[in-house]
This record gives sequence, structure tokens and C-alpha cells, in this order.
Amino acid sequence: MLDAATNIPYPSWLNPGDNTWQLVAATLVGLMSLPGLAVLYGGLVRKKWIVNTMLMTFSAFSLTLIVWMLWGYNMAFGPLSHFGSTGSFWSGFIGHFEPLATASSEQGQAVSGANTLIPFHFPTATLAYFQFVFAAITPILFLGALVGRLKFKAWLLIVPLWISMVYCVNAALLWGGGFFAQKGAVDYSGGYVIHLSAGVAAFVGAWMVGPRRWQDRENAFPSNLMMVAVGAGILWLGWNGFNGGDPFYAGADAAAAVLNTNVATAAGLLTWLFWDMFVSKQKKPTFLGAINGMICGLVAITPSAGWVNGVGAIVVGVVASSIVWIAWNYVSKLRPFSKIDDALGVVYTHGFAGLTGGLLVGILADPSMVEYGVKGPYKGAGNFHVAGWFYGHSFHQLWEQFLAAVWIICWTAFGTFVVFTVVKFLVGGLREDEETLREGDIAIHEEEAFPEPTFGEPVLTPSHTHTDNV
Amino acid sequence: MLDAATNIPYPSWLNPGDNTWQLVAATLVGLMSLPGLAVLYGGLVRKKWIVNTMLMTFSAFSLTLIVWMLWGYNMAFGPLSHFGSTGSFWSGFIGHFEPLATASSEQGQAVSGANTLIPFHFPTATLAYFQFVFAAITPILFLGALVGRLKFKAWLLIVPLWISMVYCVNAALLWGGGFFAQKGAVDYSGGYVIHLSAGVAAFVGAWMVGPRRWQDRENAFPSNLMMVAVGAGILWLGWNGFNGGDPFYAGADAAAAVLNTNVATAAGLLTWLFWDMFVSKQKKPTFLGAINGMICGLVAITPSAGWVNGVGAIVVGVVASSIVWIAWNYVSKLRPFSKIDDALGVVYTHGFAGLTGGLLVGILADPSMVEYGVKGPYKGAGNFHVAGWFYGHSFHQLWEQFLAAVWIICWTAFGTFVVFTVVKFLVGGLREDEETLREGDIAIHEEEAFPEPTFGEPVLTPSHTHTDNV
Amino acid sequence: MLDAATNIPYPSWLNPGDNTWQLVAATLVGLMSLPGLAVLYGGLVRKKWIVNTMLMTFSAFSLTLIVWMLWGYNMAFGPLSHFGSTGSFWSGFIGHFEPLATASSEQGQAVSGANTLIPFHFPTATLAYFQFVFAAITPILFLGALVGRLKFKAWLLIVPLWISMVYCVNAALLWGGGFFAQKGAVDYSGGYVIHLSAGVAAFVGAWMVGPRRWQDRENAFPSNLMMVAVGAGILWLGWNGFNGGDPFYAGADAAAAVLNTNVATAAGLLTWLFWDMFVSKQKKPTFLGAINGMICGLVAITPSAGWVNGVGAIVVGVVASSIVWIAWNYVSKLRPFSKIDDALGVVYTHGFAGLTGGLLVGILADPSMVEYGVKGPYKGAGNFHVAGWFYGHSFHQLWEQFLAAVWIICWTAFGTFVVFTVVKFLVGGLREDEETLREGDIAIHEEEAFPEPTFGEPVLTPSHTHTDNV
Amino acid sequence: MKLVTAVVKPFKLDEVKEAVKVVGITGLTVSQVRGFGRTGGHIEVFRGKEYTFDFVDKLQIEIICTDEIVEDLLEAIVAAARTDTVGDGMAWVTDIEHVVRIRTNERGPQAL
Amino acid sequence: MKLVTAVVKPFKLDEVKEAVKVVGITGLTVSQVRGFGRTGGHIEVFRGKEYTFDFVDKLQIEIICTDEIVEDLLEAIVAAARTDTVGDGMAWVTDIEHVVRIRTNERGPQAL
Amino acid sequence: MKLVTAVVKPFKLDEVKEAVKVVGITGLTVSQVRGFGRTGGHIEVFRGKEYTFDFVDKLQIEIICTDEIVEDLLEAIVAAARTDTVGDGMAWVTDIEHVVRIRTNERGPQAL
Ligand SMILES: Nc1ncnc2c1ncn2[C@@H]1O[C@H](COP(=O)(O)OP(=O)(O)O)[C@@H](O)[C@H]1O
Ligand SMILES: Nc1ncnc2c1ncn2[C@@H]1O[C@H](COP(=O)(O)OP(=O)(O)O)[C@@H](O)[C@H]1O
Ligand SMILES: Nc1ncnc2c1ncn2[C@@H]1O[C@H](COP(=O)(O)OP(=O)(O)O)[C@@H](O)[C@H]1O
Repeated sequence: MLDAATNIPYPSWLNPGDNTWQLVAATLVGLMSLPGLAVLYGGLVRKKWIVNTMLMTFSAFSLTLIVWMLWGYNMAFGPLSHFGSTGSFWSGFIGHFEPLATASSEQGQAVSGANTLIPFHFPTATLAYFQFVFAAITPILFLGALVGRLKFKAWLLIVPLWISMVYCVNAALLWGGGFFAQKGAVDYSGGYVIHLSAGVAAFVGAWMVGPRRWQDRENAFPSNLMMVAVGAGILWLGWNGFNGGDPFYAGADAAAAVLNTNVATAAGLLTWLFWDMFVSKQKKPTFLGAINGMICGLVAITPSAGWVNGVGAIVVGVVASSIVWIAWNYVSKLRPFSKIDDALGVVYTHGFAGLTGGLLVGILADPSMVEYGVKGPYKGAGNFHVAGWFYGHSFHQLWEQFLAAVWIICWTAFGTFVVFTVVKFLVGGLREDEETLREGDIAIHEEEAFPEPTFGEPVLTPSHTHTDNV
Repeated sequence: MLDAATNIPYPSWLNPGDNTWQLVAATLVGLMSLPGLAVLYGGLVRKKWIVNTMLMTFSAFSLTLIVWMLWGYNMAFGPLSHFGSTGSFWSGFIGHFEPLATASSEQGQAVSGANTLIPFHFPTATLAYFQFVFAAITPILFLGALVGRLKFKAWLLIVPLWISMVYCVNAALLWGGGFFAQKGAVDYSGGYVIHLSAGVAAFVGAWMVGPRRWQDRENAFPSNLMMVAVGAGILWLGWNGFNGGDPFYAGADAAAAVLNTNVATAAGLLTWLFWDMFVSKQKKPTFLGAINGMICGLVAITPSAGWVNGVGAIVVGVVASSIVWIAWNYVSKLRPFSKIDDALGVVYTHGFAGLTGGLLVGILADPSMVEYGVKGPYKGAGNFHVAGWFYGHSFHQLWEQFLAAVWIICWTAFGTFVVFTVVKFLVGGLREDEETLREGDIAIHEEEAFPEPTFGEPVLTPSHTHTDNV
Repeated sequence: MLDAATNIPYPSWLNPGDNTWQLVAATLVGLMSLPGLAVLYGGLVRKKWIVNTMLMTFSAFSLTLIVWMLWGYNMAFGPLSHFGSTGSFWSGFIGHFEPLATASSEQGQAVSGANTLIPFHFPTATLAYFQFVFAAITPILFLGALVGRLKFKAWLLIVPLWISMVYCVNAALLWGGGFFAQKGAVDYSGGYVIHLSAGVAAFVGAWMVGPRRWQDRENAFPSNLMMVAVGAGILWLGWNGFNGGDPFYAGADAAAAVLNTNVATAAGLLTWLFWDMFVSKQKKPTFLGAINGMICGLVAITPSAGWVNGVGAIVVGVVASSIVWIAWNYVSKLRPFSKIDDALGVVYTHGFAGLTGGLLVGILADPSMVEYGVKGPYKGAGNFHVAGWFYGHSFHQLWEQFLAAVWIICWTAFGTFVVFTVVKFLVGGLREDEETLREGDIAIHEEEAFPEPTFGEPVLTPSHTHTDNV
Repeated sequence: MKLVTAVVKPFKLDEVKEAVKVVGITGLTVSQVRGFGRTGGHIEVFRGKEYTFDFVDKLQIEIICTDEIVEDLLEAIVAAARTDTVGDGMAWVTDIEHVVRIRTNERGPQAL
Repeated sequence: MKLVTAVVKPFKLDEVKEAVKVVGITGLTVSQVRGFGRTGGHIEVFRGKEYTFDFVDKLQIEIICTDEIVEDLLEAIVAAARTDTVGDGMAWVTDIEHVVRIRTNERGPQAL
Repeated sequence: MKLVTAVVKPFKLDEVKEAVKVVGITGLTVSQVRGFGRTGGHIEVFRGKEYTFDFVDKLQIEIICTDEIVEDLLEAIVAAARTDTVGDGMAWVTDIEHVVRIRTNERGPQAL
């Protein structure tokens, strides 16, 4: 009578273990944005830009969710719109324009092109929330390139437009069962849809917004390395949800993805540390360098987390961190990189790292790593794994990865250009004016991050005139 | 043989997915207090009160748990005491006075008036811990009204007394299967029992403790907006456990509650932002305003999270944030609000928002949102949902919500008054003396939040007298 | 067809609820290190050592994981190496030297001496990751004793060597089914393997590295109490995973362990607070004292979390916090403690508290607390519980606990001595030179925690020579 | 021209500012200093260890004025900054040879 | 020997430093101060409440120099620190009776 | 009355304080300053970019004393603050026309 197996408060398609995992994974990813990136970025900008950066982060998270409920989720993960003949690009590039408004659209079983092998074990609310936190983090990531001069109102428009035009299309194509997914390109948790795209948007956006004041660039002191540590720690562990959540079940592959994510990250952090210690001009280990390496590892393992084995994960971390270290220190001095003021270097740690990771899938994916399976004790239909060149001895997967990368880069660049152009027109320029830029937070928000009375205890009126002054 | 279905290390009434969800939800709610509210409040008070505020937060959390183990849990959620005839108020206003001391009181299956439809899938330890974190956050919330003058020792007594006299009664009545629960009033996760009650206690408490020094009120600069961001981010995402945990199963309604919570919060944040940008005197977006709006959304959706649909959630966020914005900026100038020094404005963001949210249940609850169900594929007994006026075309629910609100307001006000009066008598006054108030942390704790040597490196003795001084 | 029970994407030995719990618990423990201890320790050291302390924390976490993948996991938790006859010490002190490199070594069912009663419900990747976060936190804990003078390069060698030589052996002996486990010594989640060992390593390490500069000791101001609060809050709630994860199933004992952990912690915090308020010289409640008490509670309940009942948990917290309070304030003035500069007092809050907790298992463990069971509704084989003197009226368990403690102390002291000696030889001394120690972070990393331009906005060249200077 | 320097308790700043305005002062410069004197310091305790803080926070106010109003100014400052408790601070006057207002390059009394 | 003190806008520090080097100055001492003058302050708003900040951040630069170069030095400072907008600050000169370089115990002009 | 101002290395504060007590000083005022001189600055690197910090932290100590003990005071300061390494700082003396102790309104030498 009291038995859990016979007293079930949820539908038969729902498994509470899987639902829990998915909701917790989503919560961890949400924490990566708030407070994670809010304080990581807040700690990396100059003191006078902290409030602005943090408020943009909180606002972007909120705006994305409203868009997501009203149309975003169904455009990216709802049934495809089939504007062209089946199998063609036009039949698989976008979902339907439809809100998540009714009870059944939240509580009914999730159905999406994101996984057609095995029915989801959780409701649409779970899938929608999980996919929302991924959508929300993407503009927050490329915000890093734009801080220190972007108009606040412009940001309030950029986020909903960019999510609708760029993110939803890329997500539908690669994750929603769209054209590239059908062709066989894969992206475990967003090396392309999120990080490469954020890197490209960062680059194009920074170009369109123009550079920060030269004084701010020359004196781009990070404000607070302890806050960077808080944000970085949350990012690392939060990534357990980011990559661990993407098989959509709390199975063996979720565990493997978590472990591999951490392994690649450790390798990425140490790799950058060693480059700094033994190759950089100063030959000193630096904290912010280590954090860069950590992010490279996290980003690069994202497209392959559950498809590579432990050795593959180490290789991904070492290679991506090395490539980005070189890009950061040398490529950044070449045109066009030297001409564009990507304030926090998003194009390197997310763009380069995401691209590296996405291509490495085509090389290192181990077909013995089973995401879902029928073999042996599995009871579900289907079987999913990916084979890279090293194991499959074929360049097929690499080629698919390459094509998808080209698409992501081009479409994101184009879409970002369009969105920023429209917003520039709507709000009259993308930059705050020069006087405002000199002052920062106080001019824009009439707040500062660490307010202090002038000194001591100023009083509005001399203290002896106060009636309750004893 | 190795099969998970036949090798089960837990009783048959236990479902590991549901147990996991409940424990994780509880952990998220715990994080909202520590470090969430500790640093959110620490960042909102003046620099000289940071240590005091944080230590009161940590102490309140600890004190509540000891009370909870010794008698609190069973008074609020144990079997009702039936002091009167069945169905009467006196038969359903409080549980039993009994500790959680034995092995079976932790490891046995949870049984509580909090849910009588379907047997719990987890042990009493899980339910007790989950309900503890809710109890603990309530005094911590109203602490926000009292910071900056409350005697530390008084706080150490207020917490256990208030939990026993006010919280346990309100919880038993609305959640423990008590009188108001029987009448049909509902409170999904504590809009009344926690937030409205905290708001009322804040108001009454602030009145009884008296205002801060006028210099501290005139110069009430928040000390640290980055810490506010850390706390606020943890609050937002932690609320996934706050509301998501309240169906007690990791089912479809938990997911819907999580999604709706975020939607209302996003709407609340943006609503306050827009009021600030377009209606306030300064016409500037502010970070602390956005955080206020965020909290309004979180609080207001709390009583209805799993009973409204997506549209309802947006409405809740917009309405509550607007009402509180107006209260904050205008009502606060009217008596009695203008006369009472609620330091961090708890009566607005928790009291007004909780009340608004609690009443909106009676208007917006969508009966298609099933918390537990027998329809379709559900196998459990019972079916639970709530119908507001908009869907049910009846004011019945609204009336029940109204009655419960009246009770919460009156009983909390009365109980708080009694508790503070007793404590004032016991410790000889509720306020630190004026000299102490001028100095703050250093006088009370001989600590300060950011200690610094006078300058450079002072030494206790001239350095040349030190033997190991090279 | 859409049924969750028939569409299963994971092997039959896997339970998604248990797997989720284990992964979430591991993530919580990971958060205790990053950002938890990174900022807790960063906030406790002087301002000039913040960057160094945080980078050492991040590096230790990374290094441990690489070691863990390459050989550590299998040395500690893999099949034992049987260097001697069965049952002898030599047959049960260490596992195999083997990496986790292949797909099946991640995705196959976990098998380990850590639990032989009931087959694991999750893959090796889960167990390996869970055990990794415990391994990683151990050197990070004893880092607290060494901050403020340890050479950065030395640390990069100490971590992998210490994990291999000390941690893996202790873990295999007590947790991996090794000699002491066979004899009956128990350690629920690491009071010995982690905390006692960290305390001993702290003491020996501090002795070998030598004291900090005397100026730094005399002026050992903690830099940031808000960061201490952030770290402490994450520690407390993260410990739900630390102790809750150790039954390896999301069953009733996991819940009891979580509740007991919090109860002991609350008791520990309040106990220290009261000692400070009523017995200390200053008679003032202090925040850092309360945090010490909190840590004592957390550490002391670790070896017994799921084996004591609620009363036991309170006793553990009160006793451990009192013993450590006395040790901290009095024993620290006696030799050898007074002669050794354990910077953050790790030997007290981890060593003494871990030892106290480990011995209390032998006194307070309640045999009615069932970790796994066959009684009643349980279907698994085996039944596990522990009986202390108070319930079993036998000193047997206490004696086993005592023997294990002696081993941990001796082996850790010896191993730490060997590791530090080797590293001293390899990198030429364990200390930074005196000039570097005076400057701290800037000298070692060319970074500081809160960088600031000299004043205002210095420019590399006079502003009028800048072309874009309007 | 004279330079009047006053070391006062921090919370007295606004009162001093208002008081000196009355005697015709239109500008002043303030810096955060710490003083050592009869007051004695205070103790803080971190993790069981006592630290003595010998120095007390003060503000130093510097005002340039014409020779005529020095006396009035001093009196105004003393009246405003005085609390009659230990630690009220000092004020002193030094002679100034030139003053320049940077914006205008005006010298001497016009510079004020 | 003279002591030249200048209160300038913070972002002008580097320009002033370069300018005074040209007239032969090899050392200077800077402190962070806040000024009150014609500039007026600014407003900040926290949680709906307005706070007025009357004081403006400035830097105070102190330079010891020989009597001969005082005039050149003043001119160099004014030229470098001037923005022609309100709040540019003041510079003033006081006489110094002794100077000692602590490292060498040299006195007078050699101390510089 | 004289005002003795010394710019010293921060970690020398306590030694200077003890030394001047010996010559009869009962009060002093300290402020945090940054100096530029022969010392040169240091470099910091954030995210791969080098930043030069030209200024070095110093403390400025101001002491008012009677004319007679100026010379002793200077010597005491130099002796205590000296490390014989570059950057030891400067001390200088200016004349003071009036001193007032705010608490008592005492003037001149009694004010000390
Ligand atoms: N001889 C001095 N030289 C410089 N500053 C002094 C001197 N004596 C006192 N002060 C300053 O005046 C402040 C107040 O002095 P103190 O002796 O504490 O109180 P009071 O002046 O009321 O007796 C000190 O903190 C210090 O800043
Ligand atoms: N009488 C004065 N005594 C001391 N400092 C002054 C005086 N007048 C102005 N100052 C300093 O000069 C700064 C600039 O003065 P202000 O009146 O704002 O601009 P401006 O000098 O361009 O008219 C002030 O912030 C203050 O620091
Ligand atoms: N001409 C000067 N005017 C004002 N301060 C000076 C002057 N020269 C040096 N100083 C101060 O003295 C400090 C030490 O001077 P520096 O040249 O570095 O070393 P040293 O005096 O030992 O040669 C400087 O940092 C600065 O604060």
C-alpha cells in the first residue's frame, strides 16, 4: 500500500531519477550565469564597470526566458517548420512560432527532435527549462566582448533579437533535429551552438560597437580576483550539469560526460599554467591564466564530452588550451584581431576553443562510448555513438563537423551584424557617449559597486539640528 | 544478479529519484540562506554591520535546526494535537511536542499531513531536513528589517521562540494538514507561511526594536554590490529547490513549478527595471532595483508555482513587481510605513509580494495544472489541483486565500509582539547601546569584515629586537 | 510505448535515481573546493597572499584529477594487489596501478571494495568522479597550514606525490576493502582518510616548510570575512553531498546522514559561539569563531554521519567543538604545537576534530541506523550497521577505530615527511626567498587580488599625443 | 595667504564644511589620515588572536585662505569640530607664498 | 627650499609627472584626496534613496624643489593639469626650512 | 612651532612611532601616499598584458613640535626609518604660525 512502485504521482512516461537529473543539471547551468558569469565578468572589468556588467547579465538571463516562453523554445526545439522539401535545408532550419502557455505545454511529455531514439522521461517543462539556461548563457558569454561601452538600452534589444534570429536557428539546425543534425554533424552540449557562436558574435559585436576608450584599454585592470575565483569555481562545477545533462538521462553516459569534462578542464588549466611558467615572457604562473586554461578545457570538451574516452579528454584539454594560449598571445597581435577590441577575449576562450573542440570530435570520438544503446542489457530502441578518425579511420565525421562550423561562423556573423545594425538604428547608436564612458556605473545607473560615504559619516544637515540627536 | 531492480538497498516505499530530488531541493534552499542571504544582506548593510549581519544569519540557521530536532518538526508536521473537536480550529492548529531522536524517527517512511494523497517516497529525515531549511530561512528573512541595532543576544533568543510560537503554528495550520489546509487554503511553497509572515514579523519587529541611528539611516549605503549579486544569483537558482521541491515528488509538477518560478522572476526583474527606467525620478536602470524586482517575482510565484500555467506566471511576476514598486516608492512615505525603520525593506519585498502572490492563487490557478493525479497514466490515488477565479469562475479559492492571509498577518503580528516583549525583558532591552551602534562590528564582535593592519606592516616590537629578523 | 519502464537508455544495473544522487553529491563536494575552499582560505590569509592561495587550490584540484585518471583511482579503489597472504596487511593495502583510459572503464558498472554488499547502481565514471572530489579536497585542506611561504613549484610536486603515496594507501586500507576495513574499522565519509590525515599532513608539512615571516605571523589579519562567509556557506551545504553521498545509494541512510550532518554542524557552531561568549577572554561572539565551530561539527560528524541518531549527532557536534575550542586556545600554547606555524590551524579543526569524530563512532554509533539492509522491505543482500559502546556495550568498535587512527597518524606523518623531503630536494627548498615573501602575490605571480591603477587613470603616454584623444 | 590644516573626527566633516562656508570659504581639500595621540587604539580579535590597532581614523582638512580671515576660520573650525572628548584633533596654520588656480592661472587672493 | 603642493584631477597625474620631470624634478609624493569647490558633487541612488556626494576625487601632489625652479615648476604643473573646465584644482608654495634624505642623511639641496 | 613631515617605507611606521616618543612626541598624524623617485616601480601582468606601476607605497607622517626639539626629532626619524636601501624617503620641516588643540582650544606649545 505504501509501496513506491504502486503509488505513483506521475505519469508512466516519467522517471523521477531522470527528471531530477535534468532539473538539477539545468539549475547548475543557471548558476553558471547567475551568479557565476555575473561576478566572473564583474571581477574582470574595471571597477567603474562592475554594476553595468552585472546588471546586463541579470537582464539578459531574464529577457531570454521571456522570449523562450513566448516563442524561442518552440522555434528551436518544437516541430520543424518544413519550408522546403524533406531533407532539404529549408525543411529543417527552424521550428514553430508558438508559446508555452498552457498547462499541457508544461506538464505533457517532452517531444523534440533533440532526441528521437528513446522517449523522454520528463515533461516539456523540464526540457524547456534545461534548454533555456543554455540559450541564456550564450548572449551573456559574448557580453564579455562588449562591456565598457555598450549602451544599456541597446543590450535590452540585442538579447531578444539575437536569441530569436541567431540562437534559435543554430539550435534547430544542430540540436532540434534540423538539417545539420540530419547530415550527421554532432555537438554534445554546445561547443558550436553556444561557444563558437558566442565567440563569433563577440568578435562581430565588438567590431560594430567599436573599441573602449583608449584609457580604459590601457588600464584594463581586473577589479577583483576573488570574485573571478567565485565565478570560475561555479563555472567548473556547474559544467557538470552543462555536459552531464545532455544525454537527457541519468545514465552511464551522463557520468562519463561529467568525468571527461573535469579531466579535460584539469588538463586545460595545467597546460596554460605550464605555458605561462615555462614559455611566457615573464615565466610566472598566473591565476587569470590558469582560469583561461580552465575555460578552454571546459569549452573544448563540450562538443564531445560523452563521446570521447579518458585519454581523449586529456588530449582535448591539452590541445585546446595550447591553441588558445598561442592565439591569445600571438594571433591577437595580427589583423583583424589586433584591430578589434574584444574586451575579455571571448573570441579566444570560447570561439577558438569551441571550434577546436568541435573538430576534435571528428578525430577523437570513441565509438565504444555509447550514449544510448540496445546492446547487452539496454532495453530501449536505437543506439547512439560517434566515431572519429582515430577509431573509425574515416574523415567523414570531421568533414561534417567542419561544414557545421562553417555554417555557425557565417550565420552567426551575418545574424549578429543584422541584429546590431537594427538595434543601432532603433536606439540611436550602440555606444554610451564619451562623458558617460569616463564615469561608468555612476553615470549610467547612479550606483557604484562599493559605495562609500565621502568619508566618515556625512549628514544631510548639521547634527545639532536633528531632533533625535542625543 | 547485478540488476538494480533486484538488488535494492532501501525499503520498498522509497524511490531514489524522489528522495534525491527532495534532498537536492533542500540543499538548494539551504544555500539560499548560507551563503545566499548571509552575503546578500551583508552586501546591503553598511560596512560596519557586515560581520554582525552574517553572524546572525549563521546563528539563526543553527538555532532553528536544534529547535527543529528537539520539537519544531513534530509541532509543525507531526500528527496534529486535536485540542478540540474534529474539524475545529483547536483540533488542527499544532502538532506534537516530540524530538526526532531515534533511528526510526529518521529512517522510517515520512508521514505527515503535508501530503495525505500518496505515501511519501522518502524517509522522515528527508522531509524533516527539507522542512527545516524553510523554517530556517524565515527568521533570516525578517532579520533584514532589524539589522544595525538589534542586540546579538536578543537574536539568539528571538529565533527559537519565534520558530516555536509563530512558525510552527502557521506551518501546522496551512501545511501540516491543519485548520486552514482543511478549509482549502493553499500555499504551494510558503508565500504565506514564510514570506508574508516574514514581512509582518519584520514590520512588527522593526517597530519594537526602534529605528537605527539617524546617521546610519541617512547614510545607509550598501557595502558591496558584488556580494549582493552573489547572494541574488544563489537566491534565484536556489528557488528551483524552494518551489520545485514542494510537490514532494520529482514529477511533472515539480518541473512546471521550476519553470514557472523562473518565468515569474524574469518578469518581475524586468518589470522593476522598466519602472525604474521609465517612471522613476531618475529614469535610470538600477542593479539593486532589478534585484528587488527579482525577489518580488520569486516571492509572489511561491504560493502558486505549480498551479498556474506559463501565462499565469508572467502575470504574477508583472503584477507583484509593480505593486511592490509602487509600495516601495510611495506607500513607504505614508504612515505607519514612514514611521517604522524596516532596514532592508522586508515588509515590501516579502510581505507585500507574498500577500499579492497568495491572493493571485485565487485568481490565476489553472485547474489543468495537476500536482498529483489519477487521470490518464497516473497510478496513484487522488488528484490535486487548484482553480482560481479566472478558470473556475468562482471566488471560493480567493476567499479561502484571503482568510488565511488574515490569520497569518494577525497571528504573526501577535506572536512577534509577544516574543520580542519576552526577549526584551529577558536580556534587558532589544537594542545595543548608542556607543556600540556608532562602532558596529568592532564593538560587538571585535572583528571587522575587511581587516587591515593600520598601514603597511606594524610590528608589536621594533623589528631589530626580533631574533629572526634578517 | 512511451513508457519509461520499457524505454530504457541505460543498462539494467543502473538506477537513474542513485546515479543522479551520486553525481550531484560529487558536484557539491567539488564546489566545496572550487570556489569554497579557494575563497575561504583566500579570505583568511593576508591580502598579499590571496592570489597565491587561490591558484594553489585550483592547481591542486587539477593535479589530483590527472593523477586519479592515470593511476590514483585504481590504486585506491581498484582490485587489491595482494602482495601478501589473504587477510594480512600486505594483501590489502593498495590496489592496482592502472589508468581509467577506455570506454568500458568509464561506462561499465562500478565494482569496488568500497561496497561489496549490493552491486553499485552506477558506472565506474560515477564512482571515480565521486572519489576524486574527496581525494582532491584533502591536499587543499592541508594547504591551509602551508600558505604564506610554500614555493609554488613545490606545491605542484607535493600534490601528485602525496596523493599517490599517502592518500591512495589510506583510502585503500579503510575504504577500498583493505586491511583496516576487513578488521572492522569504519569511516563513513572520511573523518580519518581525509580530515585526520589532512590535519597530520598540515602539522608535519608546516614543520618542514618552516614558519611564515614573523611579520606575517604577527599581522595575520584575515583579508576578507565576506569571502569567508561565501566559502563557509558552500562548505556547510556542500557537506550534504560529502556525507550524504557515502552510502552510495539515495536511500534512507543518505537522508539520515544529511540531517545528522547539519545537526552536528549547528551544534558545533553554537557550542563555539557560546564558549567565545561566556568563557573566552573577550567574552564576545565572533564570526570566525563560529565558522571554526561549524567546521568542527562538519568534520567530526563525517566518520559517523549515517550511523548515529539525532541525539548522537548533537553530542558529536558539542563534544568536538568543545575539544577543538580548548585545543585551539590552550593546547596551541604547548609544545610541539606552539613551535609549529600551522597558518590556518588545520591540525585543530581537521586533525583534532576528525580524530574526535572517528573515536566517537566507537561510542555513539546506533545499530538501529541501517546503512543497507535486508530486514523488512529491503530486497538486497546484506545488512550494514555499526554499534558503539553506548548501544553495544562493547569496546570492540572503539578499539578498531583507535587502531585505524594510529595507522592514519603514523603513515601520514611518515609519508608527508618523505614527500616533502623529496620535493625539497627536487626544487631546491620548500620556501620562497625572503624578498619574495615580503611582497607575496606580486612577486610570485605578478598579479594581485584587487589590482588598482596607481590612482585615477594613468596613461602610458601623455594623453595629448594620442590620436584618438578627443 | 595662509594654509589652515585641521585634523578632525571623521563624522565632523560636514559640520566643519558648513561652518567654514559661513566665514567665506568656498573650497577645501580633505584626506583620510590616521592619528596617534592620547586617544589610544582599540583591539580586534581574529581567530583567537588579539591585534592592537594604535591608530584612529581622522580626516585632515586643508583650507587656503587670506590672512585676514585666518582667525575667524580657526574659531569656526574649533567650534564645529569640538566634541569635548579626547581625540578631537589639532588645527594649525602655515604661511603660503604663492597660490595658483590651475583652471585660470590666477595667482594670489584672486585664485581663491 | 620650497614645497609645491598641487591638487589636480586624478587622470592628470601622469601628465603632471612627465611635465615636472622636464624642469628637473626627480621625485614626488602623491596622495588621494577629495575636494570641495565650485564643481559640485554628484548623486547616487541606492534602493530608491538619493545620496548626494559633495566631494570630488582629486590627487594631491607634493614636490620639494630648490627656490630657483619654483616658478618654472608651477608653470609646468599648471600647463599639464589644466583642462579649462571647472575643478582643475589649486597649486600652492610653502617655504621649507630643512630637508633630509633619509637614506643618506644628506641635508638641503643635495637631499633632492 | 614646526611641522615635521616624513615620507617613509610603510613597514617602518611602528619603529618611527617608538623613536619619536623617545624625544617627547605624544601625537602624530599618518597618511597613505605613493611616491615616485629613484626606486622605480614594478610590473604586473593581467591576462597576458603588462602594466607598469610607477608609484611605490609610502606613509607620510606629520608631527608638530616645538622649535627646540626639531633637530632631535629629525635625527630620531632618520635613524628609525633608514634601511640604507633606495626608497627610504624624505623628511622636511616647515614653520607653523599657530597651533590649536581643538578639544581645549589651547594655542601654541600648550596645544601639543
Ligand atoms: N603633535 C602632533 N602632531 C601631529 N598630529 C597630532 C599631534 N598631536 C595630536 N595629533 C593629531 O590629533 C589627533 C587627536 O589627538 P589626541 O591626543 O588623540 O586627542 P586630543 O587632541 O583631543 O587630546 C591625533 O589622532 C593626531 O592625528
Ligand atoms: N580654498 C581652498 N583651499 C583648499 N583647497 C581648495 C580651495 N579651493 C579649491 N580647492 C581645491 O581645488 C579643487 C578644485 O576647485 P573647484 O572650485 O572645484 O574648481 P576650480 O578651481 O577649477 O574653480 C577643489 O576640489 C579643492 O580640492
Ligand atoms: N623632490 C621630492 N619631493 C617630494 N617627495 C620626494 C621627492 N623626492 C623623493 N620623494 C619621496 O621620497 C621617496 C623616496 O625617494 P627615492 O628617490 O625613491 O629614494 P631615496 O630617497 O632613498 O633615494 C619617494 O617615493 C617620494 O615619495
